[in-house]
Amino acid sequence: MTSVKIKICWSSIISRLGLFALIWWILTDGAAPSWWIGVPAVLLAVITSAALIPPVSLVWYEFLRFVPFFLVRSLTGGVDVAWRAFHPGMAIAPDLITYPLRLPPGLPRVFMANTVSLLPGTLSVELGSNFLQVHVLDARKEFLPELEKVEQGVARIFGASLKDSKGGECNAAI
Amino acid sequence: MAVFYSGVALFLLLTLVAGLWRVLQGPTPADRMLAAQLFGTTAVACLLLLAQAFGRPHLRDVALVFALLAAVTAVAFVRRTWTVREEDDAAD
Amino acid sequence: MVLQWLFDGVLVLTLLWLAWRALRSPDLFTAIVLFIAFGLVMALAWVRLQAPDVALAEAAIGAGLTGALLLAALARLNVLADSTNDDQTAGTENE
Amino acid sequence: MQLTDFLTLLLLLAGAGFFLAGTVGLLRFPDVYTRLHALTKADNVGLGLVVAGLVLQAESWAAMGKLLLIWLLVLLASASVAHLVARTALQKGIRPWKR
Repeated sequence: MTSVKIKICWSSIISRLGLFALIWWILTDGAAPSWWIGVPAVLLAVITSAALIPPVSLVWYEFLRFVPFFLVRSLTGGVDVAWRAFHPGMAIAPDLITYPLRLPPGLPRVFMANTVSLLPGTLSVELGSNFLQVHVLDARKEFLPELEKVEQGVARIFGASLKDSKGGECNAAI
Repeated sequence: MAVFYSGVALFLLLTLVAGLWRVLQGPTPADRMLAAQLFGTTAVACLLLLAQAFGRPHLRDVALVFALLAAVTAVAFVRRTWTVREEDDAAD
Repeated sequence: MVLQWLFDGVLVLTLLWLAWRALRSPDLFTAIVLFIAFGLVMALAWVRLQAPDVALAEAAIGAGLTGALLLAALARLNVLADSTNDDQTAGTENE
Repeated sequence: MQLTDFLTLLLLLAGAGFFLAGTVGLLRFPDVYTRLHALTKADNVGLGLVVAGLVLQAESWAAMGKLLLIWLLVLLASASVAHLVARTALQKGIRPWKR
């Protein structure tokens, strides 16, 4: 075999095992006989994902706290865009703004870009080396506080501080 | 309730048909592709409603496949058909 | 009952119209998008005909994979390379 | 009519409203970027409400999970696709529409 040193992060293996088993259970409607195929499939998926995706540290408590914020804001986003679509004069004043990112590169930034796309009035366009270009639906509104709030939330989820981009301790990883 | 589910499904189908106007109109390829993306989401909702209306839970698997493959088509479009080519940059 | 008839009627008319437009469209890209939409509506039709397995195949092959393959093939044809300039003017025409 | 049925009714109607808003936005908005806004937000909220309405009627925990899984998949797909399309559009030199 190759001499690449693979650091095994057991907490990530276990949480992935749980996640894939849960997905299998959902897909098969909890049919008991399906586990004859399910167990090998889940194991294969865990091995593949361990080879492809390095462990990511997640703070579950912060993630759970982020979910209601996300749900409420995306509902607001839907109402906002629906109102603008139905408005006879189309109350939009779109513009491109650039937001300086302080998150560490990699998954946190991708997570933030995707979240921003689903929040009211913002759509991430370009994810640069240290900035996020955002298309806003109404430039007359103030967007920076909202973006900062999202960034802080994402940083807390991934257990990263916004100042230095060092994180990735393997304690509660997935 | 089944009648109500079918009614909402019919309504969603009608919004899908209305969206076809954007496919024909364009103007850029991205606009046409976006309309197709919208159809994917609408079809997923439609299928879930039909599954409930007919009392056939297995129809949800069809919706699941839709949800998985909606992204494949759109990514194929962006990465293959609509990518920025070097010769285009030279021509600009 | 009336609802089901309406639903089926809309499905059939949409399918026929989509098939006709996909065949007649002068722009290949539009034809492909119409084909993808045709696959989606066809899958809904199979569901209405109580054939979920065929709907599954139609969703996976018709709307998903064939659409992606056709798009890749169109890129090879390089048809879009000529029309990219039209795209840009079309994009700014809206202003 | 039970309370859950009533809630389902409300959620499905609201969801259908958002789907209509998404289509209206797709038809009325002036350029690719603004249409992407309509697509990613209105539609996902619409599907979310429809899923929420059906979750109340789900016959088992697994069915509930499957509905939520479908919603999450669509959410992820449309957010990534919106980002990809917007980025490519900007690189192709399509200027955002300005008032």
